[in-house]
Amino acid sequence: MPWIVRQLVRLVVVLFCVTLLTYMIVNILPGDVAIVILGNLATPQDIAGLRADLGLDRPMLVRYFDWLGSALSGDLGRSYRNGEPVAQAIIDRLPVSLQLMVMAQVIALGIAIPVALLSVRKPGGIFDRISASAAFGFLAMPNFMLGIVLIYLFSVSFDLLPATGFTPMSEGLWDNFESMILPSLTLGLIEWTVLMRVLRSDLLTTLKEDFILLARVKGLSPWRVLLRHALRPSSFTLITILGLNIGGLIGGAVIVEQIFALPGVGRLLLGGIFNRDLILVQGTVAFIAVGFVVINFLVDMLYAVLDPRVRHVRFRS
Amino acid sequence: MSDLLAIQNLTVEYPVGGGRHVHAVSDVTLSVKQGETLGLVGESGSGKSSLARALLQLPPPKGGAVLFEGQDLTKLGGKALRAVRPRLQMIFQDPIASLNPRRKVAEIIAEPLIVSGVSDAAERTRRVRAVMEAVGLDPDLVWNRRPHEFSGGQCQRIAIARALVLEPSLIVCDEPVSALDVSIRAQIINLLEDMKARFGLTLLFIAHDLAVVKSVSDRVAVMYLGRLCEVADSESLFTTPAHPYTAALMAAIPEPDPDVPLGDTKLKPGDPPSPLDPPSGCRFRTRCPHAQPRCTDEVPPLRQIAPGREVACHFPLVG
Amino acid sequence: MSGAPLLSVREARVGFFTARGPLRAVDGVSFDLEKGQTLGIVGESGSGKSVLVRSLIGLVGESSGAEVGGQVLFEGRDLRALPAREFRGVLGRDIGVVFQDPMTSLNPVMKIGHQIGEGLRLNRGLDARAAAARAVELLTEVGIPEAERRAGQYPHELSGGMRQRVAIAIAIACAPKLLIADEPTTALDVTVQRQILDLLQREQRERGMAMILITHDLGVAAGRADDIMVMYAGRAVETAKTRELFRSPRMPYTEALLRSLPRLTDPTHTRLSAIPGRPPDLARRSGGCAFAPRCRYRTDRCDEEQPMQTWEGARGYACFHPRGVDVGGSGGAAE
Amino acid sequence: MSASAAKGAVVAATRPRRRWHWALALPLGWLMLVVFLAITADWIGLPDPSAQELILRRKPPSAEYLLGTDNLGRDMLSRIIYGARTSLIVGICAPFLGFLVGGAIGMSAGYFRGKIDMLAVGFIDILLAFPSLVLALTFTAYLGQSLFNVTLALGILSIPAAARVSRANTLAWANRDFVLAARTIGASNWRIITREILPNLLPPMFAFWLVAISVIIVAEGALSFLGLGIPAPQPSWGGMIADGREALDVAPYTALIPAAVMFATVLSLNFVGDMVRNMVDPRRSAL
Repeated sequence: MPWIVRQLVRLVVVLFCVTLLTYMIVNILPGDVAIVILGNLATPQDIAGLRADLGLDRPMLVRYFDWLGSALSGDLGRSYRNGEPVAQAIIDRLPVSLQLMVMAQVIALGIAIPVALLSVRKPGGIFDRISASAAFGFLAMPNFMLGIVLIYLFSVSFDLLPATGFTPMSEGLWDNFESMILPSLTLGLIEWTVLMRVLRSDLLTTLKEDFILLARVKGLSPWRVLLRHALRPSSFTLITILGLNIGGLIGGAVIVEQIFALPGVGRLLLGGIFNRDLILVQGTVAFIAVGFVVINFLVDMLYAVLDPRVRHVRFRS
Repeated sequence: MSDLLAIQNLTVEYPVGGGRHVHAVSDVTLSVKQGETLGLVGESGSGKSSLARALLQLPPPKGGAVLFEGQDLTKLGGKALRAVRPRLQMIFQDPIASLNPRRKVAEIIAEPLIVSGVSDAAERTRRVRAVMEAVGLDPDLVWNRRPHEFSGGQCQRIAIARALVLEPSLIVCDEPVSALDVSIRAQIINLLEDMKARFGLTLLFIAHDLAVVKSVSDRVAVMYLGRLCEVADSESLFTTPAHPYTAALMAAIPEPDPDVPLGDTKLKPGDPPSPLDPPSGCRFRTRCPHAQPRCTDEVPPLRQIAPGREVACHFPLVG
Repeated sequence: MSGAPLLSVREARVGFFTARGPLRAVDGVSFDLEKGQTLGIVGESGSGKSVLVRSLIGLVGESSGAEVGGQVLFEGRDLRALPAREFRGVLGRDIGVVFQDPMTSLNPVMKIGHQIGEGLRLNRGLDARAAAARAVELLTEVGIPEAERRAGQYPHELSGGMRQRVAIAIAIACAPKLLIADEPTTALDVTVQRQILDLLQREQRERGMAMILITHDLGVAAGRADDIMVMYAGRAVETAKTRELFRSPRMPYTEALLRSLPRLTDPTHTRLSAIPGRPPDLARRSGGCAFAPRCRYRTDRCDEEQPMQTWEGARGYACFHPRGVDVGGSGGAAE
Repeated sequence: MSASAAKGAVVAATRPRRRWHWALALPLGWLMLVVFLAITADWIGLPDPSAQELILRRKPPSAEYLLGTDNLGRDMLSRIIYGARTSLIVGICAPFLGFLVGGAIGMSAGYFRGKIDMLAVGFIDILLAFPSLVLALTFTAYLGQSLFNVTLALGILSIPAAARVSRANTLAWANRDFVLAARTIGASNWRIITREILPNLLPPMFAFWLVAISVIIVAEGALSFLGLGIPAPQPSWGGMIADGREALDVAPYTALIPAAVMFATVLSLNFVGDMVRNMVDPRRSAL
C-alpha cells in the first residue's frame, strides 16, 4: 500500500480516537452531565428535560456517533448558555487565534534562524554564548509571566501599546497590529528559544560532516557554506518541532488571549469551562485537537517536499 | 571428523517496507566439522553476517535447518533453545559496542555463568579469573574497571573471555579483527588460535580480508550476494581458485610488496548489484568475465569438482 | 627536481584541548612533495595522519579548539600567511580532496551535477549551463554510465562506489595541482576499491597532479605511492622511497608492522609476529620515543630521550637503533 | 633540511570548558534554598499565608513585611514559601508518575517492537494530539481542583513525553551488540531489560526528568494563573501572579516578585538539567 494511503488511514484513525477521547473525557467525568450544566439548584424537571434533549439515557457510544455524524456536517451542537451554535462561535473567533499564532510563529522563526546561523558561525564565541544564555533565560520564562512583564513595561510604565483588547483588521490595520504586538511577542519570545536550540545543535552536527569540508575545499566562503550547504539538511528537525510546538502555541494562546482579553478560540474554551458549558467545551477541544493533528500531518508532508531522500522512499516504494 | 554444525538450505530475508525484501541469504548449505576453523569470506552485502546471526536464531532464518550437535535449532522453543546456547557463542566486529559500558569487566564475564545457573559466587570468581588469565588479562588490574577504560584490542579480549567462560564447542567470530588496528590484529588472531588449541574449539571465522582468513582457516567458503560460490580447503582455494569471483577477489587484494604487480581482476566495470533485487540465475554474472547466456537462465548448483571441493559455477576455472 | 617543491611542510603541529588535558595530535612533521609525485602517508588510527593533512588546508579550524602551528609552503607561498579570501582561491582552484566515507562526503539534498559544477562556477567563472555540461563530461570520465541522467539524481540514489567516483569528479573538476585522498577506499569493498584506486592513479597521471594518499593499509600504499611516510603517535617516524621502505625498513615500528601482516603467500596457520602492548595514549606522552614500550630493540635511552629525525639523502627516520644500519655497536642486533 | 626548522606561529586555543564550575554553584544554591524553605515552612514562624488583613492591603516590601502584602493584605513572603511547597510537590511528583508509566511503556515498545510498539506509538500520538494545557484544563475543571488532581492531571500529561524519550533511548541501546551478546548467552528478556538496558537508560531519563520538573512547575503556574489549578486560598506562584495582575499599576511587586521567584527556580532547574545532560551525553546537550 503506498505510503500516502497508509498515512491517510493513520490520520483518520488518530482523528477518530482523538474525538472519541474528547467525548469520553467530558462524559465519563464524575457528576451527571445535566446537573453539571444546569447547576445543582436546578429543578428536577429542568434536569429531566435536559437529559431528554441530550438523549443522555442512550449508551455513550451511540451518542458519540450521533455527535460525530453531526460534527462532520459542521454541526457541533448548541451551547446551553446562550443557544449559539458551537461551530459558529468557533468560526467567529478563529481569525483572532490564527493571527495570533501566525504572528507568534513569524516572530519566533524571524529571531531563531538568524541567531542560530550567527552563533554557529563561531561556536563557543561571544555571540554564541550570549545567544545561548538569552535563549536559556527566555526558556525559563512562562508565557503568563512574560505577558505581565511586557504589559508592565509597554503599557503601564510607558504607555506605548494597549494592555488589553482587540481591534479587528476591519477597523484599521495599524490599530489591529498594535493590539496584537504584545500578545504575539509574549508567545514568540519564548517559542524562538526552542527553535533556535534545535536548529543550532543540528547545524553543529551537520558542520562536522565531510560534505561541509568538501564545500570549504571548493573555496566557498564560510557564509556561503552555511547557507547553501549546511542550512537545508539541518532544517528537518526544526520543521518537525514546528509541528509539535503548534500544540504548545495553542495552549499558550489560551493564556495570552486571557491576559490580553483577545476574543479567540482559547478564550471561548476557557469561558466554556468556567460556565460548565459542556457542549461548547466538547466542540472546542475536539476542534483544537483535530486542527493540531491536521497541521502535524501537513508538516509531515512538507518534510517529504524538502528532503529528497524521504521523498523517494515515500513516493516510490 | 563428524559435522558439529550442518546448515541446510538456509534462507534469510529482511522486509524493507513497500512489500520489498532484501535477499540476504538464499538457500545456503554448509557444514562445519568438529575442531576445524571454517573461514567465511565475502564482501559487504554478501550475507555472511546475516548467516552468522541466523545460525544463532537471532533472528531465526526464514527457511532451512540449522543442525547443531544433532539438534535442529530452528525447531527448538525458548527454554530448549536457551539450554543449547552456552555451547554456541559469538564474538563481534566492534569490540567496544559488544560490551555494556555501564558494567564492570568482572560482571560482564560472570554474566553467562549467572544466567546458566552457576549460583556459587566463589566458583564463578574462580572461573572468571581463570578465563581472564587465559586471554591475557590481569584479573587484579581489570576486575572493577569499565569498558571505556580499555583499547579496542583489550575489549575484544574481554569479549573472547565472555564467550569462553561457558566452555562452548563452537564460536562464531563475526569479523573479529576488522575494526582493530593492524598492529593489534595479529595479537587477537594468535589469541584465537591459542584458545582453539587449548579448549578444543571449533570456529566459524567470518571476514572480508582474504589474507586474515587464509591465516586462520582450515577450509574456506566464499559467498557472493547471499549465495555460496565455492568451498575448499584453504591451500587449494588460494592457489587454484575454481570460481571466477574467488579469482577476482584474489587479484584485487593489494599485496604489501611493491614488487608484486597489481593483479588484473578482469571484472566487468560497474558496481555489485543490490541484494534488494539480485540478478537471475548466477548472481555474479553481471560482473563475471566468463558469463554465458546459460548463467542468466540457470542457477548453478553447488557441486563437487574434487574431494572436499565444491563450486557453484557452470564454467569453473578448475575441474 | 626543478625549482621549489609543489608543497613544503615544516614542523606542522596540531594540538587539541580535551577533558584529559592538552593532546598533541601532530607533533612536528616536515615533508616535501614534488609536482606529479604520489606521497603515501601510512599510519594506524590515532597516528595523526588525517589531522596533519587536514590542518595543512585549514580544515582543522578554530571551531574545534585546535592549536595549529608550523609552516606550509604551496608553490613557494606560505598558505598560513595568506588572507582568507586569497587562501580560499588557492584551495578552490589548485587543491582537490577525496574523503573516506562516500555516504557523508556528498551533500544529501543537492543534485550531483550541481555539486560538481559548484567549484567550476566559483573558481573557473563558468556560467551555470557550461558548468552543468562540464559536470556531465566529468561524470563520464570517472566511469559513471548514463551521466546525463545521473547528474540530475541525488547521492542516496547511487551505490558507494559510484558516490566515490562523483567525489573524485568534484575533486578534479577545477584541474587542481594537488589531489589529497584521505583513505579514499577504506569504506569500499576490495573489488570496488581496486577500480577507484586505478581511477585516481589514471587521473593523476593524465593531469600531472601531485597526490597525497592517506591509508592504514600498507598494501594500498605499496602499489600506489612513490614515497611513503610512516606516522606513529603524531610523528613522522620514517620516510623513504616505497621500495626501500618495504625492502629495508629502518624504523623498528615499520619492520614490526610489515612482519605482523598475514600474507596470501604464507601457508595457513603460520604464526604471526604480533606487536605487543597497546596503541599510544597521546594525552599522556612519555619523554622518550613513543614506540619504545612496544619495541623489541628498546634501551633505556629510548625511554628518556626523544630520537631526533636523521636524514640519509631522501630517507629519514627517528630512532637510536635504526634497523640495517651499523650505528657503532649500540645493540640492535640485525636479525 | 635541519631538523629544527622555523618555529611555526602558534595560534592560542580557547580555554577548556572547565570554567563552568563556579556557575553551577548559583543555581544549585538557589534550588537548595527553595527546597529547604519549602520543607521547613511550618517551623520557621511564618505568618498564616491565608490570613487576610484588609487594612494592610498592598504594603510595599518593608522591614516588617519583607516582601510586602498582596491586595488582600496577606503576607507575600509566607505565601511565596508555601507556594514553593506547592510547586515542588506538583513539579516532582507529576513527572515521577509520568516517568514510571511512560518509561515502562517506552521501554517495552522500544525493546519488543512489533504490535506493542505500534500501539504505544499510536497511544503517544493520540495523547500528544491534545495541546497539553487544553487537556489539563478540562481535567482539573471536571475532576475538581485540588493539589492531588492537578498533580494527577499533569502526571498523566507527562506520560507521552517520557514514553517517547524512553522508547528512543531503548531503541538505541537495544540494537547495540552487547544486547545481542546477552541473548547469545541465553539471558531472558527480563534480565536483559533490567541488567543491560535499564542502567543505560536511567541517566538520560534523569536528565530529562529535571527539565520536566521545570516544565510541570510552569504548567501548574499556568493552570493556577487561569484559576483552574490550585484552588484559592492555597498559595501558588501562578495564582499570585494572576492576583497581582489587577494591581499592576498600583502595586506591581505583587505580580513581579512571584514572577521573579518562579523565573529563578525554573532557570536554575533548566541549568542543572543541562549540566546533567552534558555529563550524561555531551553530544546532545544544548549549551
